[in-house]
Amino acid sequence: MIEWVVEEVFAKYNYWISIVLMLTGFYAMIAKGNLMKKIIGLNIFQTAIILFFISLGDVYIGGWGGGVTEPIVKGVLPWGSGHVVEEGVVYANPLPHVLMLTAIVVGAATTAVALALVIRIYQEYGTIEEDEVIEKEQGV
Amino acid sequence: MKKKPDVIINTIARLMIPFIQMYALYVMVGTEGAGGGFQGGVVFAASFVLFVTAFGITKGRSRLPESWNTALSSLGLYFYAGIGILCIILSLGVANYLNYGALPLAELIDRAMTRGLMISFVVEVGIAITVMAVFTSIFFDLAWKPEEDKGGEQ
Amino acid sequence: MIVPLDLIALFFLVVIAIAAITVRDLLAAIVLLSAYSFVIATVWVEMHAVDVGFTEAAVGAGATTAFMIATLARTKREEKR
Amino acid sequence: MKPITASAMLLVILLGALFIYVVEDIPAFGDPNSPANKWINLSISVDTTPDVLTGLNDGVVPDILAEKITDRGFPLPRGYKVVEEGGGWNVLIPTGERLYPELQEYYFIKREGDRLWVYRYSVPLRWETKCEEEIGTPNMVTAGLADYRGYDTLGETTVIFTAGVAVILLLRRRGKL
Repeated sequence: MIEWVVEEVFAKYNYWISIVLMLTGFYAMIAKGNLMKKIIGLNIFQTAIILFFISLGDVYIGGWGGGVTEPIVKGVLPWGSGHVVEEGVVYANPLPHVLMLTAIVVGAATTAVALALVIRIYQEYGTIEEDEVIEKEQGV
Repeated sequence: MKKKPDVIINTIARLMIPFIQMYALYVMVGTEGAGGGFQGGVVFAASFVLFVTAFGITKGRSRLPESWNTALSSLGLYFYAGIGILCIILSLGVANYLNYGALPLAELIDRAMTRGLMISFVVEVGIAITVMAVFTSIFFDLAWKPEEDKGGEQ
Repeated sequence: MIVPLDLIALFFLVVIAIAAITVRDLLAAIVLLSAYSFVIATVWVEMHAVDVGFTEAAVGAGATTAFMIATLARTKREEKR
Repeated sequence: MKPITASAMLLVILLGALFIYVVEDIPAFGDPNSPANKWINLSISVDTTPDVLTGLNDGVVPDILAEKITDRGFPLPRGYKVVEEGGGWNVLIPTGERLYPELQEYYFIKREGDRLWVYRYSVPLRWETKCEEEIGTPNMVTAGLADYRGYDTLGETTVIFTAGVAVILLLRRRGKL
Protein backbone atom coordinates (compact mmCIF):
# COMPACT_ATOMS: atom_id res chain seq x y z
CA MET A 1 0.00 0.00 0.00
CA ILE A 2 2.77 2.38 1.00
CA GLU A 3 4.72 1.43 -2.11
CA TRP A 4 1.71 2.08 -4.29
CA VAL A 5 1.24 5.50 -2.71
CA VAL A 6 4.90 6.37 -3.17
CA GLU A 7 5.08 5.17 -6.76
CA GLU A 8 1.73 6.30 -8.05
CA VAL A 9 0.79 9.32 -5.99
CA PHE A 10 3.90 10.94 -4.61
CA ALA A 11 6.14 10.31 -7.62
CA LYS A 12 3.73 12.22 -9.84
CA TYR A 13 3.28 15.24 -7.60
CA ASN A 14 4.03 17.69 -10.41
CA TYR A 15 1.12 16.33 -12.40
CA TRP A 16 -1.27 16.64 -9.46
CA ILE A 17 -0.22 20.23 -8.76
CA SER A 18 -0.55 21.00 -12.45
CA ILE A 19 -4.09 19.58 -12.45
CA VAL A 20 -5.04 21.60 -9.36
CA LEU A 21 -3.74 24.82 -10.95
CA MET A 22 -5.47 24.02 -14.24
CA LEU A 23 -8.81 23.50 -12.55
CA THR A 24 -8.32 26.67 -10.49
CA GLY A 25 -7.87 28.71 -13.63
CA PHE A 26 -10.75 26.92 -15.33
CA TYR A 27 -13.08 27.68 -12.43
CA ALA A 28 -12.05 31.33 -12.51
CA MET A 29 -12.71 31.50 -16.22
CA ILE A 30 -16.22 30.11 -15.88
CA ALA A 31 -17.59 31.27 -12.56
CA LYS A 32 -16.10 34.73 -12.08
CA GLY A 33 -18.12 37.56 -13.53
CA ASN A 34 -15.33 40.10 -13.73
CA LEU A 35 -13.48 40.15 -17.04
CA MET A 36 -10.10 40.86 -15.44
CA LYS A 37 -10.58 37.82 -13.20
CA LYS A 38 -11.28 35.77 -16.29
CA ILE A 39 -7.99 36.90 -17.83
CA ILE A 40 -6.13 36.07 -14.62
CA GLY A 41 -7.70 32.61 -14.73
CA LEU A 42 -6.58 32.27 -18.34
CA ASN A 43 -3.00 33.06 -17.32
CA ILE A 44 -3.09 30.51 -14.51
CA PHE A 45 -4.45 27.87 -16.88
CA GLN A 46 -1.67 28.60 -19.35
CA THR A 47 1.09 28.36 -16.75
CA ALA A 48 -0.35 25.09 -15.47
CA ILE A 49 -0.10 23.55 -18.93
CA ILE A 50 3.45 24.85 -19.30
CA LEU A 51 4.29 23.34 -15.90
CA PHE A 52 3.04 19.99 -17.17
CA PHE A 53 5.26 20.13 -20.26
CA ILE A 54 8.37 21.26 -18.39
CA SER A 55 7.84 18.43 -15.90
CA LEU A 56 7.84 15.99 -18.81
CA GLY A 57 11.17 17.34 -20.00
CA ASP A 58 12.95 17.14 -16.68
CA VAL A 59 15.22 14.24 -15.79
CA TYR A 60 15.77 13.08 -12.25
CA ILE A 61 18.67 10.84 -11.34
CA GLY A 62 18.89 11.11 -7.59
CA GLY A 63 20.33 13.20 -4.81
CA TRP A 64 20.27 16.94 -4.68
CA GLY A 65 20.20 17.92 -8.29
CA GLY A 66 22.00 14.70 -9.08
CA GLY A 67 24.14 15.14 -12.20
CA VAL A 68 21.45 16.51 -14.48
CA THR A 69 22.26 19.85 -16.07
CA GLU A 70 20.52 22.52 -18.08
CA PRO A 71 20.55 22.03 -21.85
CA ILE A 72 23.61 24.24 -22.31
CA VAL A 73 26.85 22.50 -23.26
CA LYS A 74 29.46 23.24 -20.64
CA GLY A 75 33.05 24.19 -21.26
CA VAL A 76 33.16 24.58 -25.03
CA LEU A 77 35.61 26.38 -27.23
CA PRO A 78 34.05 29.26 -29.18
CA TRP A 79 32.15 28.33 -32.32
CA GLY A 80 32.08 24.64 -31.71
CA SER A 81 35.42 23.33 -32.89
CA GLY A 82 34.54 19.68 -32.92
CA HIS A 83 33.55 19.56 -29.31
CA VAL A 84 31.65 16.48 -28.32
CA VAL A 85 29.19 16.20 -25.50
CA GLU A 86 30.84 14.91 -22.37
CA GLU A 87 30.21 11.31 -21.48
CA GLY A 88 28.01 10.69 -18.51
CA VAL A 89 26.42 14.11 -18.41
CA VAL A 90 22.66 13.94 -18.62
CA TYR A 91 20.85 16.94 -20.05
CA ALA A 92 17.23 17.84 -19.59
CA ASN A 93 15.13 17.37 -22.71
CA PRO A 94 15.32 20.66 -24.65
CA LEU A 95 12.30 20.06 -26.89
CA PRO A 96 9.57 21.05 -24.37
CA HIS A 97 11.63 24.10 -23.44
CA VAL A 98 11.63 25.34 -27.04
CA LEU A 99 7.92 24.76 -27.43
CA MET A 100 6.99 26.43 -24.16
CA LEU A 101 9.35 29.38 -24.64
CA THR A 102 7.37 30.54 -27.65
CA ALA A 103 4.09 29.63 -25.94
CA ILE A 104 4.81 32.06 -23.07
CA VAL A 105 5.51 35.02 -25.36
CA VAL A 106 2.50 34.33 -27.55
CA GLY A 107 0.41 33.95 -24.40
CA ALA A 108 1.48 37.42 -23.29
CA ALA A 109 0.56 38.83 -26.72
CA THR A 110 -2.89 37.24 -26.64
CA THR A 111 -3.35 38.54 -23.09
CA ALA A 112 -2.63 42.02 -24.43
CA VAL A 113 -5.32 41.61 -27.09
CA ALA A 114 -7.77 40.43 -24.43
CA LEU A 115 -6.96 43.49 -22.30
CA ALA A 116 -7.55 45.76 -25.29
CA LEU A 117 -10.96 44.11 -25.71
CA VAL A 118 -11.67 44.72 -22.02
CA ILE A 119 -10.87 48.40 -22.45
CA ARG A 120 -13.16 48.63 -25.48
CA ILE A 121 -15.97 46.92 -23.54
CA TYR A 122 -15.50 49.40 -20.69
CA GLN A 123 -15.65 52.31 -23.13
CA GLU A 124 -18.87 50.99 -24.65
CA TYR A 125 -20.77 49.80 -21.57
CA GLY A 126 -19.09 51.52 -18.63
CA THR A 127 -18.55 48.27 -16.76
CA ILE A 128 -16.43 45.15 -16.93
CA GLU A 129 -18.87 42.87 -15.11
CA GLU A 130 -20.29 40.22 -17.37
CA ASP A 131 -23.90 40.26 -16.15
CA GLU A 132 -24.14 44.06 -16.24
CA VAL A 133 -22.89 44.02 -19.82
CA ILE A 134 -25.61 41.50 -20.69
CA GLU A 135 -28.24 43.61 -18.88
CA LYS A 136 -27.27 46.76 -20.76
CA GLU A 137 -27.16 44.88 -24.02
CA GLN A 138 -30.70 43.58 -23.50
CA GLY A 139 -32.00 46.86 -22.07
CA VAL A 140 -30.85 48.95 -24.99
CA MET B 1 -4.45 64.42 -14.24
CA LYS B 2 -1.16 66.20 -13.81
CA LYS B 3 1.38 64.88 -11.35
CA LYS B 4 4.30 66.74 -9.91
CA PRO B 5 7.66 65.22 -10.91
CA ASP B 6 9.32 63.29 -8.12
CA VAL B 7 13.07 63.87 -7.75
CA ILE B 8 13.93 60.43 -6.41
CA ILE B 9 11.98 58.53 -9.04
CA ASN B 10 13.35 60.66 -11.86
CA THR B 11 16.96 60.29 -10.74
CA ILE B 12 16.70 56.55 -10.19
CA ALA B 13 15.02 56.09 -13.56
CA ARG B 14 17.71 58.15 -15.28
CA LEU B 15 20.32 55.94 -13.65
CA MET B 16 18.59 52.64 -14.30
CA ILE B 17 17.40 52.94 -17.89
CA PRO B 18 20.82 52.81 -19.64
CA PHE B 19 21.83 49.77 -17.64
CA ILE B 20 18.56 48.01 -18.39
CA GLN B 21 19.03 48.67 -22.09
CA MET B 22 22.62 47.47 -22.02
CA TYR B 23 21.54 44.32 -20.26
CA ALA B 24 18.87 43.82 -22.90
CA LEU B 25 21.49 44.09 -25.65
CA TYR B 26 23.71 41.64 -23.77
CA VAL B 27 20.85 39.18 -23.51
CA MET B 28 19.68 39.41 -27.09
CA VAL B 29 23.02 39.12 -28.92
CA GLY B 30 25.15 36.09 -28.38
CA THR B 31 24.27 32.47 -27.85
CA GLU B 32 26.64 31.40 -25.12
CA GLY B 33 24.28 31.65 -22.20
CA ALA B 34 20.60 31.55 -21.50
CA GLY B 35 18.55 34.15 -23.23
CA GLY B 36 17.61 35.18 -26.72
CA GLY B 37 15.55 37.50 -28.81
CA PHE B 38 12.29 37.20 -26.92
CA GLN B 39 13.79 37.92 -23.53
CA GLY B 40 16.02 40.74 -24.78
CA GLY B 41 13.14 42.43 -26.56
CA VAL B 42 10.91 42.25 -23.51
CA VAL B 43 13.63 43.63 -21.23
CA PHE B 44 14.19 46.47 -23.70
CA ALA B 45 10.46 47.20 -23.67
CA ALA B 46 10.57 47.18 -19.87
CA SER B 47 13.01 50.10 -19.98
CA PHE B 48 10.39 52.13 -21.87
CA VAL B 49 7.78 51.09 -19.33
CA LEU B 50 10.04 52.47 -16.61
CA PHE B 51 10.49 55.68 -18.60
CA VAL B 52 6.72 56.13 -18.92
CA THR B 53 6.22 55.38 -15.23
CA ALA B 54 8.76 57.98 -14.22
CA PHE B 55 8.33 60.79 -16.73
CA GLY B 56 4.78 60.50 -18.00
CA ILE B 57 3.37 59.16 -21.20
CA THR B 58 3.58 62.23 -23.44
CA LYS B 59 7.29 62.58 -22.84
CA GLY B 60 7.74 58.87 -23.42
CA ARG B 61 5.87 59.12 -26.69
CA SER B 62 8.11 61.97 -27.80
CA ARG B 63 11.17 59.81 -27.09
CA LEU B 64 9.90 56.90 -29.15
CA PRO B 65 7.53 58.29 -31.79
CA GLU B 66 4.74 56.21 -33.26
CA SER B 67 6.23 56.25 -36.73
CA TRP B 68 9.47 54.73 -35.42
CA ASN B 69 7.50 52.15 -33.51
CA THR B 70 5.46 51.14 -36.53
CA ALA B 71 8.55 50.89 -38.72
CA LEU B 72 10.57 48.90 -36.19
CA SER B 73 7.85 46.36 -35.51
CA SER B 74 7.83 45.25 -39.14
CA LEU B 75 11.58 45.72 -39.64
CA GLY B 76 12.46 42.87 -37.30
CA LEU B 77 10.08 40.52 -39.07
CA TYR B 78 11.62 41.55 -42.40
CA PHE B 79 15.07 40.70 -41.01
CA TYR B 80 13.94 37.23 -40.13
CA ALA B 81 11.98 36.51 -43.30
CA GLY B 82 14.60 38.20 -45.47
CA ILE B 83 17.46 36.03 -44.27
CA GLY B 84 15.32 33.03 -45.18
CA ILE B 85 14.74 34.28 -48.72
CA LEU B 86 18.41 35.26 -48.98
CA CYS B 87 19.33 31.65 -48.27
CA ILE B 88 17.32 30.56 -51.33
CA ILE B 89 18.63 33.33 -53.58
CA LEU B 90 22.31 33.14 -52.72
CA SER B 91 22.46 29.37 -52.98
CA LEU B 92 20.73 29.59 -56.39
CA GLY B 93 17.68 27.65 -55.34
CA VAL B 94 19.48 24.63 -53.94
CA ALA B 95 18.80 25.15 -50.27
CA ASN B 96 15.55 25.39 -48.40
CA TYR B 97 14.01 28.44 -46.82
CA LEU B 98 15.80 29.46 -43.59
CA ASN B 99 18.75 27.13 -44.27
CA TYR B 100 21.54 29.32 -42.96
CA GLY B 101 24.23 26.74 -43.69
CA ALA B 102 23.80 27.28 -47.43
CA LEU B 103 24.87 30.92 -47.42
CA PRO B 104 28.09 31.69 -49.35
CA LEU B 105 29.67 32.76 -46.08
CA ALA B 106 29.92 29.07 -45.23
CA GLU B 107 32.57 28.55 -47.91
CA LEU B 108 34.84 31.09 -46.24
CA ILE B 109 34.35 29.90 -42.70
CA ASP B 110 32.86 26.88 -41.05
CA ARG B 111 29.26 25.97 -41.82
CA ALA B 112 28.40 25.54 -38.15
CA MET B 113 29.98 28.92 -37.45
CA THR B 114 27.86 30.49 -40.20
CA ARG B 115 24.72 29.09 -38.70
CA GLY B 116 25.71 30.31 -35.26
CA LEU B 117 26.53 33.78 -36.56
CA MET B 118 23.28 34.05 -38.48
CA ILE B 119 21.31 32.94 -35.45
CA SER B 120 22.94 35.29 -32.99
CA PHE B 121 23.29 38.41 -35.13
CA VAL B 122 20.36 38.35 -37.54
CA VAL B 123 17.58 36.09 -36.32
CA GLU B 124 17.71 36.92 -32.63
CA VAL B 125 18.14 40.62 -33.29
CA GLY B 126 15.18 40.56 -35.68
CA ILE B 127 13.00 38.81 -33.10
CA ALA B 128 14.17 41.25 -30.43
CA ILE B 129 13.37 44.32 -32.55
CA THR B 130 9.87 43.06 -33.33
CA VAL B 131 9.13 42.06 -29.76
CA MET B 132 10.48 45.35 -28.38
CA ALA B 133 8.48 47.49 -30.79
CA VAL B 134 5.26 45.51 -30.42
CA PHE B 135 5.36 45.34 -26.63
CA THR B 136 6.17 49.03 -26.34
CA SER B 137 3.38 49.89 -28.75
CA ILE B 138 0.92 47.71 -26.83
CA PHE B 139 1.90 49.32 -23.55
CA PHE B 140 1.54 52.83 -24.94
CA ASP B 141 -1.84 52.02 -26.43
CA LEU B 142 -3.11 50.42 -23.24
CA ALA B 143 -1.85 53.19 -20.97
CA TRP B 144 -2.80 56.20 -23.09
CA LYS B 145 -5.97 57.76 -21.73
CA PRO B 146 -7.88 59.61 -24.47
CA GLU B 147 -8.71 62.55 -22.19
CA GLU B 148 -5.00 63.28 -21.86
CA ASP B 149 -4.69 63.50 -25.61
CA LYS B 150 -4.97 66.99 -26.96
CA GLY B 151 -4.81 66.69 -30.72
CA GLY B 152 -6.97 64.85 -33.17
CA GLU B 153 -9.47 63.34 -30.72
CA GLN B 154 -12.82 62.75 -32.35
CA MET C 1 15.27 18.92 -9.36
CA ILE C 2 15.44 19.25 -5.60
CA VAL C 3 12.35 17.62 -4.20
CA PRO C 4 11.77 19.56 -0.93
CA LEU C 5 12.32 22.92 -2.63
CA ASP C 6 10.05 21.81 -5.43
CA LEU C 7 7.29 20.79 -3.02
CA ILE C 8 7.48 24.04 -1.03
CA ALA C 9 7.39 26.20 -4.16
CA LEU C 10 4.51 24.25 -5.67
CA PHE C 11 2.53 24.48 -2.43
CA PHE C 12 3.00 28.27 -2.42
CA LEU C 13 1.96 28.28 -6.06
CA VAL C 14 -1.41 26.71 -5.30
CA VAL C 15 -1.98 29.08 -2.36
CA ILE C 16 -1.12 32.15 -4.44
CA ALA C 17 -3.30 31.00 -7.34
CA ILE C 18 -6.34 30.49 -5.13
CA ALA C 19 -5.73 33.83 -3.42
CA ALA C 20 -5.39 35.59 -6.77
CA ILE C 21 -8.80 34.47 -7.98
CA THR C 22 -10.48 34.95 -4.60
CA VAL C 23 -9.38 38.45 -3.59
CA ARG C 24 -11.86 41.26 -4.29
CA ASP C 25 -9.42 44.05 -5.08
CA LEU C 26 -8.27 43.69 -8.68
CA LEU C 27 -4.94 45.44 -8.14
CA ALA C 28 -4.15 42.96 -5.37
CA ALA C 29 -5.11 40.13 -7.70
CA ILE C 30 -2.73 41.42 -10.37
CA VAL C 31 0.14 41.78 -7.93
CA LEU C 32 -0.57 38.25 -6.68
CA LEU C 33 -0.42 37.06 -10.29
CA SER C 34 2.99 38.72 -10.60
CA ALA C 35 4.17 36.90 -7.48
CA TYR C 36 2.78 33.69 -8.97
CA SER C 37 4.88 34.26 -12.09
CA PHE C 38 8.02 34.76 -10.04
CA VAL C 39 7.45 31.60 -8.00
CA ILE C 40 6.79 29.54 -11.11
CA ALA C 41 9.92 30.99 -12.75
CA THR C 42 11.86 29.71 -9.73
CA VAL C 43 10.28 26.30 -10.17
CA TRP C 44 11.32 26.17 -13.82
CA VAL C 45 14.89 27.24 -13.20
CA GLU C 46 15.08 24.55 -10.58
CA MET C 47 13.71 22.05 -13.11
CA HIS C 48 16.69 22.87 -15.38
CA ALA C 49 14.67 24.96 -17.83
CA VAL C 50 16.72 28.14 -17.59
CA ASP C 51 15.44 29.85 -20.71
CA VAL C 52 11.82 29.23 -19.85
CA GLY C 53 12.31 30.60 -16.35
CA PHE C 54 14.05 33.66 -17.72
CA THR C 55 11.27 34.27 -20.21
CA GLU C 56 8.61 33.86 -17.57
CA ALA C 57 10.36 36.30 -15.24
CA ALA C 58 10.64 38.86 -18.04
CA VAL C 59 7.33 38.36 -19.82
CA GLY C 60 4.93 36.97 -17.24
CA ALA C 61 6.04 38.95 -14.22
CA GLY C 62 7.12 42.09 -16.06
CA ALA C 63 5.25 42.77 -19.26
CA THR C 64 1.92 41.14 -18.44
CA THR C 65 1.75 42.89 -15.06
CA ALA C 66 2.49 46.25 -16.68
CA PHE C 67 -0.22 45.63 -19.29
CA MET C 68 -2.76 44.66 -16.66
CA ILE C 69 -2.05 47.63 -14.43
CA ALA C 70 -2.27 49.92 -17.44
CA THR C 71 -5.64 48.38 -18.23
CA LEU C 72 -6.78 48.76 -14.64
CA ALA C 73 -5.93 52.47 -14.76
CA ARG C 74 -8.54 52.88 -17.48
CA THR C 75 -11.24 50.65 -15.96
CA LYS C 76 -12.66 49.98 -12.51
CA ARG C 77 -10.50 48.74 -9.68
CA GLU C 78 -13.11 46.99 -7.51
CA GLU C 79 -14.86 43.79 -8.36
CA LYS C 80 -18.61 43.71 -7.81
CA ARG C 81 -20.17 42.06 -4.70
CA MET D 1 -24.99 29.33 -4.49
CA LYS D 2 -25.69 30.76 -7.89
CA PRO D 3 -26.37 28.36 -10.76
CA ILE D 4 -23.26 29.47 -12.65
CA THR D 5 -21.07 28.60 -9.66
CA ALA D 6 -22.73 25.23 -9.22
CA SER D 7 -22.36 24.31 -12.86
CA ALA D 8 -18.74 25.48 -12.83
CA MET D 9 -18.05 23.31 -9.79
CA LEU D 10 -19.66 20.32 -11.50
CA LEU D 11 -17.61 20.88 -14.64
CA VAL D 12 -14.40 21.28 -12.63
CA ILE D 13 -15.05 18.04 -10.73
CA LEU D 14 -15.77 16.12 -13.95
CA LEU D 15 -12.69 17.51 -15.65
CA GLY D 16 -10.57 16.74 -12.59
CA ALA D 17 -11.76 13.13 -12.62
CA LEU D 18 -10.88 12.89 -16.30
CA PHE D 19 -7.41 14.34 -15.72
CA ILE D 20 -6.72 12.01 -12.80
CA TYR D 21 -7.79 9.06 -14.95
CA VAL D 22 -5.40 10.17 -17.70
CA VAL D 23 -2.43 10.91 -15.42
CA GLU D 24 -2.71 7.46 -13.91
CA ASP D 25 -1.48 6.06 -17.25
CA ILE D 26 1.38 8.49 -17.82
CA PRO D 27 4.74 7.28 -16.47
CA ALA D 28 6.28 9.25 -13.64
CA PHE D 29 8.41 12.15 -14.78
CA GLY D 30 12.16 12.38 -14.55
CA ASP D 31 13.09 8.83 -15.53
CA PRO D 32 16.36 9.07 -17.53
CA ASN D 33 15.78 5.62 -19.07
CA SER D 34 12.32 6.35 -20.42
CA PRO D 35 11.87 6.00 -24.20
CA ALA D 36 11.75 9.72 -24.64
CA ASN D 37 15.27 10.14 -23.27
CA LYS D 38 17.12 7.09 -24.55
CA TRP D 39 17.33 5.08 -27.69
CA ILE D 40 14.81 2.41 -28.37
CA ASN D 41 16.05 -0.98 -29.47
CA LEU D 42 14.42 -3.80 -31.37
CA SER D 43 15.96 -7.25 -31.57
CA ILE D 44 16.01 -9.53 -34.62
CA SER D 45 17.44 -13.01 -34.64
CA VAL D 46 19.97 -13.63 -37.41
CA ASP D 47 19.75 -17.40 -37.34
CA THR D 48 16.08 -17.67 -38.11
CA THR D 49 16.19 -15.00 -40.78
CA PRO D 50 19.58 -15.10 -42.50
CA ASP D 51 18.45 -12.97 -45.43
CA VAL D 52 18.53 -9.88 -43.20
CA LEU D 53 22.28 -9.56 -43.43
CA THR D 54 22.46 -10.09 -47.19
CA GLY D 55 19.73 -7.56 -47.70
CA LEU D 56 21.55 -5.05 -45.55
CA ASN D 57 24.78 -5.53 -47.44
CA ASP D 58 23.00 -4.88 -50.71
CA GLY D 59 21.82 -1.56 -49.41
CA VAL D 60 18.10 -2.23 -49.17
CA VAL D 61 16.00 -2.35 -46.06
CA PRO D 62 14.87 -5.94 -45.43
CA ASP D 63 11.19 -6.65 -45.10
CA ILE D 64 11.35 -8.00 -41.56
CA LEU D 65 13.24 -4.93 -40.40
CA ALA D 66 10.79 -2.61 -42.10
CA GLU D 67 7.94 -4.51 -40.51
CA LYS D 68 9.51 -4.24 -37.05
CA ILE D 69 10.09 -0.53 -37.50
CA THR D 70 6.62 0.26 -38.78
CA ASP D 71 5.07 -1.79 -35.98
CA ARG D 72 6.56 0.65 -33.49
CA GLY D 73 5.17 3.59 -35.44
CA PHE D 74 8.53 4.92 -36.58
CA PRO D 75 9.26 6.39 -40.01
CA LEU D 76 10.69 3.91 -42.46
CA PRO D 77 14.26 4.45 -43.68
CA ARG D 78 14.34 4.50 -47.46
CA GLY D 79 17.26 4.62 -49.86
CA TYR D 80 19.96 3.82 -47.35
CA LYS D 81 23.48 2.52 -47.64
CA VAL D 82 25.37 0.57 -45.01
CA VAL D 83 28.71 1.79 -43.78
CA GLU D 84 31.08 -0.47 -41.93
CA GLU D 85 32.55 1.03 -38.81
CA GLY D 86 34.78 -0.21 -36.04
CA GLY D 87 33.34 -1.92 -33.03
CA GLY D 88 30.80 -3.92 -34.94
CA TRP D 89 28.56 -1.02 -35.78
CA ASN D 90 26.83 -0.70 -39.08
CA VAL D 91 25.54 2.81 -39.44
CA LEU D 92 22.65 3.60 -41.70
CA ILE D 93 23.03 6.89 -43.54
CA PRO D 94 20.72 8.21 -46.22
CA THR D 95 22.23 8.01 -49.70
CA GLY D 96 20.75 11.23 -50.97
CA GLU D 97 23.15 13.98 -49.97
CA ARG D 98 21.17 17.00 -48.87
CA LEU D 99 22.41 20.26 -47.52
CA TYR D 100 20.08 20.04 -44.57
CA PRO D 101 19.91 18.13 -42.31
CA GLU D 102 23.47 17.10 -42.75
CA LEU D 103 23.70 13.71 -41.10
CA GLN D 104 20.51 11.87 -40.45
CA GLU D 105 21.77 9.11 -38.20
CA TYR D 106 18.43 7.77 -37.23
CA TYR D 107 19.01 4.04 -37.12
CA PHE D 108 21.94 2.03 -35.84
CA ILE D 109 22.37 -1.69 -36.36
CA LYS D 110 24.63 -3.66 -34.08
CA ARG D 111 25.35 -7.37 -34.13
CA GLU D 112 25.87 -9.20 -30.86
CA GLY D 113 26.23 -12.92 -31.27
CA ASP D 114 23.29 -14.26 -33.16
CA ARG D 115 21.06 -11.32 -32.57
CA LEU D 116 20.85 -8.10 -34.50
CA TRP D 117 19.98 -5.05 -32.47
CA VAL D 118 18.38 -2.10 -34.18
CA TYR D 119 18.73 1.16 -32.30
CA ARG D 120 16.88 4.34 -33.02
CA TYR D 121 17.94 7.70 -31.65
CA SER D 122 15.38 9.45 -29.54
CA VAL D 123 14.97 13.10 -30.42
CA PRO D 124 16.70 14.64 -27.36
CA LEU D 125 19.69 12.31 -27.62
CA ARG D 126 20.22 13.22 -31.27
CA TRP D 127 19.76 16.87 -30.31
CA GLU D 128 22.25 16.78 -27.46
CA THR D 129 25.00 14.98 -29.32
CA LYS D 130 24.78 16.77 -32.65
CA CYS D 131 23.66 20.30 -31.79
CA GLU D 132 27.11 21.66 -30.93
CA GLU D 133 28.87 20.54 -34.10
CA GLU D 134 25.98 21.34 -36.42
CA ILE D 135 25.03 24.78 -35.25
CA GLY D 136 27.95 25.97 -33.22
CA THR D 137 26.10 27.27 -30.21
CA PRO D 138 26.35 25.66 -26.80
CA ASN D 139 22.79 26.62 -25.93
CA MET D 140 20.54 23.89 -27.23
CA VAL D 141 17.36 25.87 -26.66
CA THR D 142 18.54 28.76 -28.84
CA ALA D 143 19.68 26.32 -31.51
CA GLY D 144 16.32 24.64 -31.51
CA LEU D 145 14.45 27.92 -31.41
CA ALA D 146 16.18 29.59 -34.32
CA ASP D 147 17.42 26.73 -36.46
CA TYR D 148 15.73 23.38 -35.97
CA ARG D 149 12.34 24.94 -35.46
CA GLY D 150 12.92 28.12 -37.40
CA TYR D 151 9.57 28.06 -39.17
CA ASP D 152 7.85 27.80 -35.82
CA THR D 153 9.61 30.85 -34.45
CA LEU D 154 8.90 32.82 -37.62
CA GLY D 155 5.23 32.00 -37.15
CA GLU D 156 5.35 33.06 -33.49
CA THR D 157 6.96 36.37 -34.41
CA THR D 158 4.19 36.90 -36.94
CA VAL D 159 1.63 36.18 -34.24
CA ILE D 160 3.20 38.81 -31.98
CA PHE D 161 3.20 41.33 -34.82
CA THR D 162 -0.45 40.53 -35.51
CA ALA D 163 -1.29 41.03 -31.83
CA GLY D 164 0.33 44.45 -31.94
CA VAL D 165 -1.69 45.37 -35.04
CA ALA D 166 -4.88 44.11 -33.36
CA VAL D 167 -4.29 46.27 -30.29
CA ILE D 168 -3.63 49.28 -32.53
CA LEU D 169 -6.86 48.65 -34.43
CA LEU D 170 -8.86 48.22 -31.23
CA LEU D 171 -7.58 51.12 -29.19
CA ARG D 172 -6.14 53.81 -31.43
CA ARG D 173 -8.95 56.25 -32.08
CA ARG D 174 -7.05 59.26 -33.24
CA GLY D 175 -7.06 61.04 -36.52
CA LYS D 176 -3.43 60.71 -37.44
CA LEU D 177 -1.48 57.52 -37.14
